[in-house]
Order: sequence, then structure tokens, then C-alpha cells
Amino acid sequence: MVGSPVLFIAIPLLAAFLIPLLGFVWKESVRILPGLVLLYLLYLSLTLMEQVVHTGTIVEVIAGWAPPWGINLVFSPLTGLLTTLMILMGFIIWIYSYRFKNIDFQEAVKYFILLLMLITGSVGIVLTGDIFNQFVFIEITSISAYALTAFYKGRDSAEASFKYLMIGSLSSMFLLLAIALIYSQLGTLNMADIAAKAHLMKPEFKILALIFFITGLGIEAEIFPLNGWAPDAYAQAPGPIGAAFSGIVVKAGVYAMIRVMFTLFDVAGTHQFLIVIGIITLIIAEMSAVRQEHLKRMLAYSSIGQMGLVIVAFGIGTEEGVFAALFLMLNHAIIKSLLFLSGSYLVYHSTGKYISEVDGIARNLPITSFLFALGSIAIVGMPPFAGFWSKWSMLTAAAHSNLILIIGLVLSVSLIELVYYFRVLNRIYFFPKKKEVVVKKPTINALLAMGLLGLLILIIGFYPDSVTGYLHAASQSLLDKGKYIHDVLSTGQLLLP
Amino acid sequence: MKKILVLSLLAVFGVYLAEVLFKIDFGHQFFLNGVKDFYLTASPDKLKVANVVTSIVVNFRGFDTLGEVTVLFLATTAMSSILYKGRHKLGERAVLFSSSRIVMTGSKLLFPAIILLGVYVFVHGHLTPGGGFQGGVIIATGFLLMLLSYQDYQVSHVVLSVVESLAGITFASIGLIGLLNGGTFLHNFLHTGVLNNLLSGGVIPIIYIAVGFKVGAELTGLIYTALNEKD
Amino acid sequence: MEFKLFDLSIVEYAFFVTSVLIILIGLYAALVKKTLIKIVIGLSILDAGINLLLISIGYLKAGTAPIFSPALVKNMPLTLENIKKLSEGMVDPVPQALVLTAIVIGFGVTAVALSLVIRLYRHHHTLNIDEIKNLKW
Amino acid sequence: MIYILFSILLGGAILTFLANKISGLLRDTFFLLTMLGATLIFYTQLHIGGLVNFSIGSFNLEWGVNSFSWYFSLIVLGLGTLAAFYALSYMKGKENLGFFYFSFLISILSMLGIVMSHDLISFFIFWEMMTWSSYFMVIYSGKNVQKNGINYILFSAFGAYAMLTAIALVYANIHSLSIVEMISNYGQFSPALQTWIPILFLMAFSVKAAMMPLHVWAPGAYSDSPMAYTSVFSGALSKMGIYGMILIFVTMISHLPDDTWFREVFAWLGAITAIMGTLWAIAQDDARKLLAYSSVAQLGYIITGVAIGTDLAMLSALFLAALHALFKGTLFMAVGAVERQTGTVKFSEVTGLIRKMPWTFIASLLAIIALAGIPPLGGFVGKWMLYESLINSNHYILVIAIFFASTSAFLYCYKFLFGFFLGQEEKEWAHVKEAPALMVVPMLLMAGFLVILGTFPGILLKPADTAMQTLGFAPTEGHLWSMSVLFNAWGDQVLLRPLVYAIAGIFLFFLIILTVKGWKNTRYVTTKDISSSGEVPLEHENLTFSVNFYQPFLRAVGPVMKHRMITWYREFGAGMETIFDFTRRIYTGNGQTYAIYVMVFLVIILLLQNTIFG
Amino acid sequence: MTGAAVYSVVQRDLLYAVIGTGVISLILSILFLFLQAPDVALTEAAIGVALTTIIFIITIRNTVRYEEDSNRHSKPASK
Repeated sequence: MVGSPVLFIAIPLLAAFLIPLLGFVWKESVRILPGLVLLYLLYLSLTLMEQVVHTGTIVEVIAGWAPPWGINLVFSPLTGLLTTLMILMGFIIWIYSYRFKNIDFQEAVKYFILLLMLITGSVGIVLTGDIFNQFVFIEITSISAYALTAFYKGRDSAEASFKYLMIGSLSSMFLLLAIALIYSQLGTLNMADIAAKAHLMKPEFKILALIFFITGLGIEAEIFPLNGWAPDAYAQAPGPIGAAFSGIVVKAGVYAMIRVMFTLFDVAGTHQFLIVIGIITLIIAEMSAVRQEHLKRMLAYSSIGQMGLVIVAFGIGTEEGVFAALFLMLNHAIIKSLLFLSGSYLVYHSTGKYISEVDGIARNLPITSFLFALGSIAIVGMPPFAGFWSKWSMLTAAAHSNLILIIGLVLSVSLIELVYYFRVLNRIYFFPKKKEVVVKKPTINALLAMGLLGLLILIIGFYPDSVTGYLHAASQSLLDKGKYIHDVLSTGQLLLP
Repeated sequence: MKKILVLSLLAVFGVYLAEVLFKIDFGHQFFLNGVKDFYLTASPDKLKVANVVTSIVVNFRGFDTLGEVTVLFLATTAMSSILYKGRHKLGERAVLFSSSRIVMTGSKLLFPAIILLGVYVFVHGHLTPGGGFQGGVIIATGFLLMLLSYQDYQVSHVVLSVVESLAGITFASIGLIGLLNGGTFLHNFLHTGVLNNLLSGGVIPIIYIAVGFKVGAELTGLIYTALNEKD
Repeated sequence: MEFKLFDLSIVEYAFFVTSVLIILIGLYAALVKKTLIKIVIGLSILDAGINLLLISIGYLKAGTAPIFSPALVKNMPLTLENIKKLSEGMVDPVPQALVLTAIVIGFGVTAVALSLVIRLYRHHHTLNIDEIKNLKW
Repeated sequence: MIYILFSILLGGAILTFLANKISGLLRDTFFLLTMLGATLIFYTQLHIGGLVNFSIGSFNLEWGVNSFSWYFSLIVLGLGTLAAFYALSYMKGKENLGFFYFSFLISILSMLGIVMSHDLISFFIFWEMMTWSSYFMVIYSGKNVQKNGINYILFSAFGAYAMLTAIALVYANIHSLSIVEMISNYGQFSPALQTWIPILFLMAFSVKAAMMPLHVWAPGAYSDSPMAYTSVFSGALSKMGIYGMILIFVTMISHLPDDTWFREVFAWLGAITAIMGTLWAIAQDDARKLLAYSSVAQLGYIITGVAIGTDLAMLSALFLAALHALFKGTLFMAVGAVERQTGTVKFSEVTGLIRKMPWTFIASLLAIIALAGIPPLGGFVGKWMLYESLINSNHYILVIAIFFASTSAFLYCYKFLFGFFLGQEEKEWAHVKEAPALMVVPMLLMAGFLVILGTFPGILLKPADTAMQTLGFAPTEGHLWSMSVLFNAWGDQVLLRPLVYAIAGIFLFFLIILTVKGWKNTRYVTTKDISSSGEVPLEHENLTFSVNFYQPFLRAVGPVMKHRMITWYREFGAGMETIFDFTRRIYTGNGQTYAIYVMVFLVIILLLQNTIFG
Repeated sequence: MTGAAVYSVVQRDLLYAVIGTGVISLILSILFLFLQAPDVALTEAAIGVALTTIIFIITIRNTVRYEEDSNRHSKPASK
């Protein structure tokens, strides 16, 4: 036993409580501690992941009460994969923001606490096996996200944050309603238990709870009519937080939604529904991105569109489809984070973050521009970079299920995507500079973080086998509902004092 | 127009929700093998905790509480981050109402009583209604009273954050000790004692006291931050 | 759709009706009212409604509070059977625990929302949500 | 060996890119060594029929060479090496050279990769690599990027995605990506797939081959890339489209029960491309644009040949493909030479360079003759075969169309020669000197090869015939291409060589007479003085004869040319963008509206719950 | 309780509206007592009645008191 999954939650919480105390003693520790924690957790998640793929799911029981009664954490190949991804992204974002903007000490304390909690909350959403506990983690994530969105005082960040909060409150309302409905019928809150007993629920309860879950979690997963908050929040949050939103938080939201639809209930028609809303999300988001004047807003819309694509892939519902969806999520996390991180340096000098102000900036920021270009090319899905393999697996999955229309739609939307990314690239590289702008050179740690992401893109691009094994294990574990229920409910040792 | 739209939306939503809710047999439990039966027996039997809600909050679903404490902690952090303007200027607190001498004296007298009540509530959390949250909130109201009646009343930020952090660390550490000791996080590793004794329930009262301190400190800090906010 | 709205049992369901009404009123305030503070008020009313709903779901007619207080136990030896017997007359403690958490979370969110309102007022000098839309499209 | 070839090119590309930071000489050396090394290995070490296997991403990749791909590799590497020499001199002193050479080598690598791929996934990867490496070239100059660059990448991506769809369909049906297996299992696909897979593939290939509705990227892209690369771009890269088309037509379309329909459509599209390309070429004032449109037109002939698909037509297509690489490569290089020496490529600005740049003139004269299909150069042989195959397969109207395009081509050929090289020598260009040897020699080499091909077409026809045998055509036993004999439609044998000599003799005779006569009667008049015609020119009015060249002709064909395809696309694009702009107004910026959206979403699902979750 | 809710939604004086929410919380905590949930009642009373109200009041103190005022002295949003 290397460590237990509960450490993913407990250690960051401990660290978050410690940070203010340590700050009185040694100021630098405030910045260092989160990194150490994340590094340890990264090591832990990688070792656990290796173990889980070979020996099967780890179910961690809290407080010694067996699953239906106590809260449990499930570290399956799927959740493990997402946890590893989130912690990896978190670590990279920490590297990036280690010296981000010479914020003063008080702000740094808050920034790092909130960042750590954002990551922990998302990891908790993925790991937990209890719906109310998931709600609590969603709230942890959301509150950190609200605060981080409003972190900069100079911009319209408070406006974005307030919109986010409004919609987020609606989300928690729907979640609580859904939990109440389920509890009133089954008297249990454990996901595996609910899944095992779902047939006992009256159908109208089941469907209403499902609808509330879809609405509540759809807000976190940014599906179309529910994602009004997303572009604002992405664009107004500090660069690394935008990366964290698209690399960590959305992933957790999509996971939660998929878990509810795939595992919790056995309602027919969910797959088709996922495909439809996924496609709508994809199309509307990409259409909105084309004429966007703000770089980060454009990236935000693109991010929403990509999540739509992920949802479509989940909706295909076969193992290949889920594999493709997970692969898309993985790639999107890496690539979009890179775009946000490098993009925020490209528009650093522009108060409105306008695309038109990146003209010819490649001459001043060659490495950042190169990484941005790499990210753009990869996300459009050009081989031999990472994005291609996920798009390819998505297409074959769709072709296998005879969803030709989806292939056509997805590819035409990719064309739109290509247009707006290349417009930006052309501006960066070929447009004459309008005036002498004071650009901000990236710091060493920012370069390191972006370089790591770029390296990951290349590794996955040239050697996709490095991740596909894990993805296959994960997709099998999502679809094998019976095994999930069995794994959780058979963790029967009733530990008592 | 917008009102009509919203009203019709709400009507549909309300009708569907009410329709389903009315199928719940109010006042009767109708699910079999729900988790509550287990809680209701195990709490007095195994944990020796009289207040079942407390044992659920602190032990069976202790993880939720850890998250909840974190939410409050985050709310405080978030609020001070959102309202942060640079260096705090002390003594420029918003004046809600000017307080008379009577009020001042009254508050001064009431303050220790309120704090004592709060402490009582969370120390007896496993026996009587109430617990860490309630006690913490009561403590915070005590401070609120003082802050409102004395304009120059200051609460040390350092003390607040030290108390808050220490309490949080205690909670998380007890969980981790449980992990080391009994194999699971938040494992109740102390002797549970006898039902309805003050010293019963193993780690539950300790955790609840930590929660009490934490909530009290957090809410006080939260109000303090809000009160110090002035255009 | 069968409706029991005009059934006599409406009295029994007063708690549900109230909670649904309060949820709707809160939602109405959040969706229609222009002032930010009103919106936040709406959201907190919404929270109250949901909390009431949750607690009503756990209610047991003529049940006692889920506390084995000395007054309830009355020097009975606490064997497993006795506990079982007592517990059958108790209301469901789980929703209470959930609501406890939900109240605190709701308060946290309200606090954050209000601090955002203050920030917005400082920045825009207005609380009208229709005038706060610098970020669009 | 393929490994070595590819790693030399890839490694060379990276080394060249890195060496750029150190010294220019090192970079040039690396670049040249890479190209020469790759060519050497290709000619000496590569065995036809060899296969290499390895797997990536749970796909089995397979590369190998057969005579068909060998033929196209020959075009790529031959033209590529000559263009590399040319580029050294042409690009001297420009910016971002590491980037240029890198893209150059990568695009050579990707073209070789395309023809050597035996599985669809590596085919696609190399295809995309080719797209973006050539895209780098299009945007290299930094001019018109937002227009031409986006056009190019958009159309390429459209094609690539069509291909990707086809590949996904194939993979979903046969669980294999091998091209051989795709072909052998093709008969088992459902009828709908049997039609759609080739169509999707052909969409991809016709983008690269600049076929009519998908050609609009070509003029801009060809004229915006540096000329040293455009010769490869137009000469070799567009042939990748032809390569794919041949593959699809031979292996798939010919197995369709109703393949005539396909063939007719594509043959006509090719012919229309040829006609329109020619007409547009005539109207250009910019030499690069003229050549670009001419490329489009020439590719049209080749497509027609491929689509007709008889032995002779295919042979002529393959022959013309190689030939087009030769003469268009030469011509683009010549334009590059002129551009480098004078700084402009407009006919209305440059005249009378014949004495200043005689070698360039000779090279372009020969290339033009080949292009126009006048004996005795190679172009004649190719066109002759094409006409004959069309007549043999009873496509009389097509012949007329192609013939019209072909004869109209004389007009722009003449314009090209006359505009740059003939006419009055202007004082303005008195200082112009001949281009450096490194640029002239590749042009002359290719032009020389064109002359040889005119008399000995067998040099190319033989490998082309071998290539066709790989594709399953019967060996043509030499009588179709036996160097001296051509069959015409009526079964007569025409001896080619005497004919060629005769025409060459007449040509030479007239040339001598004209030169001698011209020498005597030359009188210098400035081209800008037309006061003798009774007109009073305005100041700054360019009155070179090249302005409004062929005005009457253009006026005659004006109605046809009024509808430019690109404007349609542009309007379509603008319309789409307006829609997009309208769409994003959904995000009104009002938080409350977003909240209402949430409720609307909820209510819609609530109302439709029986339909959705029924 | 519903009445209090309606009152605090329609009341244009934000201070009174906030007091209305306090009343809602108070009634709610009494209801909780009826529903045999003393723990929750205690919490709701302390948080809902005291703390939430006071935070609202502080906010109102820092911004505007009357709903009509919410956009009265709005100058062009400072950028």
C-alpha cells in the first residue's frame, strides 16, 4: 500500500489550513507548499494508477463504515486517470503561477489557498462515491472558482464572477433537489447503492432527478444553454486560472454528469440526448468563437466547443466512444491549458485582451508564440500532434456506430475552428506591429510550465501508446456498471471502534 | 414580457416538482433498508453518541463536514480576496448605527455570556441539540455584538487566522491519525465511553470542538472583513 | 397527469407546498429583479425553501428528534432491541445532517455573493444588473 | 532504407533549422547535403517492392515503394533537388531562412511519405504534414496571409477532413488501415459506401490538384510562396492530388457498376478547369498569377486523362504529370529569376529583358513551347496522346473543349514571353543582369530535358508504363510509346521523329529569318510615347503595351469570366460569418438572461421528458 | 412564511426586504423545531437570522438602500 486515495483530499486541506500559519513564519513557504503537496500527490496518483490498472479498483472507506453507510472514495482506472490528469495540470499551473505577477503577500496567500482548493475540489468530485459529498466538493470548487475569477481588481472580473455565482447557485439548487428526490425514494446517498437500487425508484422520480442532475451538472460541464457564465469567467480570470478551468474544473463537471447518466440511472435515451446537446454546444460555441475580438474569450468558446465534442463522444456510448471522449478530455486539458497560459502572455500588454493587439508579437515573444502555435495546430487536430489521435478515435467510434452525420458535423466544425485559430496565428507571426508595445517576457517558471505542456503534446502526438493503455482501462471501468457496484458494495469490512 | 416568460417557466417547473413531491407519502418512511436505520442504531450502540445528527455529521459523514468547514474557510478567504484593496486602514469601519452607552455596557456584559453559551453548545454537541456549527455561530454573534457596539473594537487578524488554522489542522490531523491508527480516514480511535456522558463518543467531541473554534473564528473573520469594508 | 392538488391531503402536504412556493418565489426574485441585492436575497430564499423541503422529506409523523437524551431513554438499559424500538419513533436524521451542511454552504455562497456586490458597486456605481454587462458576445 | 531516407530528411530539416542560428553557410550546406543525400539514397538504395512495418498508437504502419510510387517520387526528388539548388541562390539574403529550408525539406519528406505509405493513417499524416509545410511557404512572405493563407489552409483542411471521414468509414468497416486491404475489400462495402468513399477521397485529392470548384486557393497560394518553392508546389505537390486520384480511379471507381457517370463528371470538371484556368491566365498581369492559373489549367488536362482512364489516357496523364513538373518548374524559376533581378513580376512594368537575361529567356522559351504543346518538345507528345485517347473513347466534345483550352493557352504563353523578354528595352531596366548560375543552371537542365523528351519520350513513358502495370493495366508492349510511332484515331501510323524534325526545321527557319530581319530594322521608341497616335496620355499613366494585352479577346470571353468562383466562396464565407456574429449575441452579457436560459433548458427537458427518456 | 417571502421580494426598500428574509429564517427555524430537527433549527436561527441579515445590512450600508436608487447615480461605468 503506497498511500490511500483519501490523501488526495486530506493533504491539500491540511496544507490549505497550514498556509496562513506558515505565512507568519516564512513568507516564501506560502508559494512553495502547494507545489510540494501537488508534487507528492502527483507521485502518489501515478503509483496508484499503475497499481489500479493491474490489480483493480481501490475503494477507500471513510471513518470505517462500509459503503452504503459511510462515505467512500473510489479510485478506479477512470477516476484515477482523471485525478492524475487534474493533479498534473494543477502542478503545471502551480509552476506557471509561482511568480505570477508580483502580487503582494496577502494576495499570494489567498491565491494559493484558492488554487489548491480548486484542484482539491475537482479531485474530490471525481473520487467521491457519494452524491451529497460530491455536492460539497462542487461547492468547494465553485467558491474557489468565484473568488479566483474575481481575483484581479482592475478588470470586469467581479461581473464575470457574479454571473458565475448566479448560475452556480442555480446549479446547487438543482443538485440539492435531485439529491432530495433520490433520498426520498431510496434512503441512501451512496452512488453504487443508488445504482444497485435504481430500479426500485418510481420512474417519475427517477426522471425528474435525472433532469435536475443534468441541469445542475450541465452548468458545471458547460453544455449549451447553461454556459453563459463560462466565457466571461474564462476571460476575466487570471491566465493560469483560465487554464485550470478548462483543464481541471470542466473535466470534473463532465465526469460528474457522465457518472450520473451512465452509472446512477438506467434511463433509456440518455445517449441520444448527450449527442444532441453535445452537438448543439459544439456548434454554437464554435460559431461564437469565430468573430471574437478577445483572445481569451475566443479560447473560452473553443474550450466550450471541445467539451461539447467530448459529450458527443460520450454519447456514442460504445467503449470506443468513451475511449475517444477520455482521450479528447486528456488532450483538451493539456492543449487548452497551454493555449491559455501562452495566450495570456501574448495579450498581456493589451488592456482589453484584444486579438488585434497581438500583431507581430512573435518577434518579441518567439518561444511563447511558438508554443501558442503548437497548441493551435494540435487542437485543430492536425497530425502528428496530440489532438489528431483523439479526433481520429472519435471519428472511428462514430463511424463504427454508423453516425455518419456526426462525423460530418464534427469535421465541419473543425474547419470553423481552424479558421479562427489560424487568423490569430497569422496575426502573431505576419502582421506588422502597430506600435511599440511593452510586452511582458515570460518568467522562467512560466516558460518551464508551458514547455512541459508542449512536450506532453509532442509525446502524445508521436507516441500515443504512452496513454492509450490507461484510457482503455478507464473506458472499460466506466462502462462496467456492475463491476463498479460490486467493487464498492463488497468493500464490506465494517471497521468499528 | 420577461416577467410573463419567467412566470410561465416557473409555473411549469413548479407543477412538475409539486406533482412528483405529492407522491411522497408525507410523514411516513417508505424506503426499505435505508441508511438511517443503521445510523440510528449504530450511533448509540457503537459510538455511544446520543445525538444521532452529531454522529452522522462528525463520523458517518464526517467527510462532508470536513468539506463544509473548508467551504466556510474558503468563503472567508474568498471574501477577503474579493474585497482586498491593499493595506487595511484600521478604524475606518462602517458605522451601522451609533450605539449608546447603555448598549455598550449591555454588550460588554452579554459578551462573556454569549461566548460561554457557544462553548457550551459545541462541547455538548454529542449529547444535546447543537454542536460545532451552532456553537461557532453563537460565538461569532458574540463578537458581532461587540463589533457593532464598539466602533474601535478590534479583533486580531493574527489570532483569528491562527485559531482557524489550528482548528482546521486538528480536524484533518485527527482524520489522518485515524488513517494511521485504524486504517481509515477519520477512524474513531479513542475509547467511546458511555452514552450521555460528557466524555463519550471518542473523537467526535474533539472534532466538534475543533469545528466550533474554526467556525467561530471564520465567521468572526468574515464579519470583520465585511464591516471593515467602506467606500 | 393525476393531480392531488385539491385533495384533502393538501394539509398534510403543507410543508411541501410551502417549500415549493418559497423556491419559486426565490427563483422569481433571482430571475426578474434587477437589483443585485434583490437577486442575492432571492438566492437565499431559494436556499431556505430547499432546506425546508429536505427536512420535510425526513419527517416522521409523531416522531421524536433523533437524540437519545436522558429524558427519552429514561434509565432503560440500552440493549440493541431497546435502541431499535426507540429509533423506530425517530425522524430521519440524515436530511438534518445534510441540511446542516447545506445551510452553512449557502451562507458561504451568500457572503461571497455580497462581497461581489460591493465590488461591483465600487466598480460600476450601479446595482442594476442590466447595466452591468461589459462582457458580452 | 525508407527509414534512412525519411530520417535523413527529417534530421536534415531539423539540423538546417538549428544551423540557421549558427551560420548561413552551415545551414546551406546542411540543406544541400540533405537533399542530395536523400536523392542519392533514393536512386541507389531503394528497392521497388520493399516494405517496412512498425506500429504507433495501436495502428500498424506500413511503408514501401512500388513502381507507381517510384514514378511520383522521381518527380518529387528530381524537381526538389533542382529547386533546392535554385533556392540557395534565390533565397539569399531573405529573412527566416531556417524556417524556409525546414518547411522545404519537410514538404519533400511528406510528399515522399505520401507516395510510400501503404496504410491510410500514415498517408493521412503525411498528407497533413504536406499541407502545413506548404502552408508555411504560402505565408512565408507575410503578405496577404489573412486572405490567401486562410484560403489555402481552409480548402486543404476541407479536403483532409473529407479524407479523414473516408478513412474512418473504411476503418470502421474492415478494421484495417492497409490500403491494399481497403482495395481488396472494397467490393464488400455497402453500395452507399462504395460510392461515398471514393467521392470523399476524390474531394481531398481534387483540392490539392486544384480542380474546378475547389481551385480558388491555388492562384493566391502559388503566387504568394517564394518562387523557389512554387516550382515544387505547382510541379510536385499538386501531383500528389493526381497520384491519389489515379489510385482511386483505378482501384475503386473502375469497380463500380456505373463508373461511366463518375468518369464523365470528372473528365468534364477537368476540361472546364482547363478552359477556365486558361482564360483566367490570359487576363493576368502578374506573371506569378498567370503561371498559377496556367497550372490549374494544366492539371485540368491531367485530371481529364485520369478520369477517362483508358490505357492511353492514363499513360498520357502520367506523362503530362511529369512534364508539367518540368516546364512549370522551369517557368516559376524563370519568374523567380526575373523577380530577383528586377524586383517586379508585372508584365506592364518589365519589358525587353531578352538581352539582359538570355539564358532565362531560352529556358522559358523551351518551357513555354512544351507547355503549349508545340512540337518538337515533350508537351506535344503528351497532348497528342491525350487527344488520341479521348477520340478513341468517343469523347468528341471533350476533345474540342480540351483543344480550345490548349490553343487558347498560346495566348498566355505568348504574353508571358513577350511581356518579359521581348518588346522594347526600357532604360529603367538597363542595369539588369542575368541571374546567378545557380538559378540558371537548374532551369536550363530542365529545359534541356524537355527537348530530349520531345524526341525520346520513352525515357519517361517506360517508367510510366511500369507504374501502370503496378496498378493492374496490361503492359502496353511498347507500341503506344515506341519513341517514333503514334497511332492516330484512324489507325494510320505517323512517324513521330520525322514530323518532329520537320516542324523543328520550319521553326528554326522562321526564327532565323525573323531575327535577321529584326536586327536590321530595329529602332528605339519608348513604349510610353504614343503621342503619335493622337492621344494625350495623362501623367503617371502606364502605357506599356502589356496593359490591356488581349483586350478584345478578354472582352469576348468576358461573360464567362464574370462569375468568379472565389467571389461565391467569399460571399458564402461572409454570409456564414454574419450568421456566426448573430449567433454569439445569444451571450447577451446579462447574467439574468443566462439564468433564464437555464430555466428554459430545464423546462424544455421537462416538457419533452417523455420523448427524450421514453 | 410565504407571505414574508413575497414581502421581501416586492419590498422596494432593501433594508426591509432583508429584514423580511430574516423573518423567513426565523419562521423556518420554528418549522424545523416542529419537524423535530432541533440541530437544524439552532443553526438556521443563528446563521439565517443573525449572520446573513447582518451581512446583507453591511452590504446595503456600503451600496444603496432603495431599489430605485440602484441605478440613479450611475455614471458611465468606469473602466
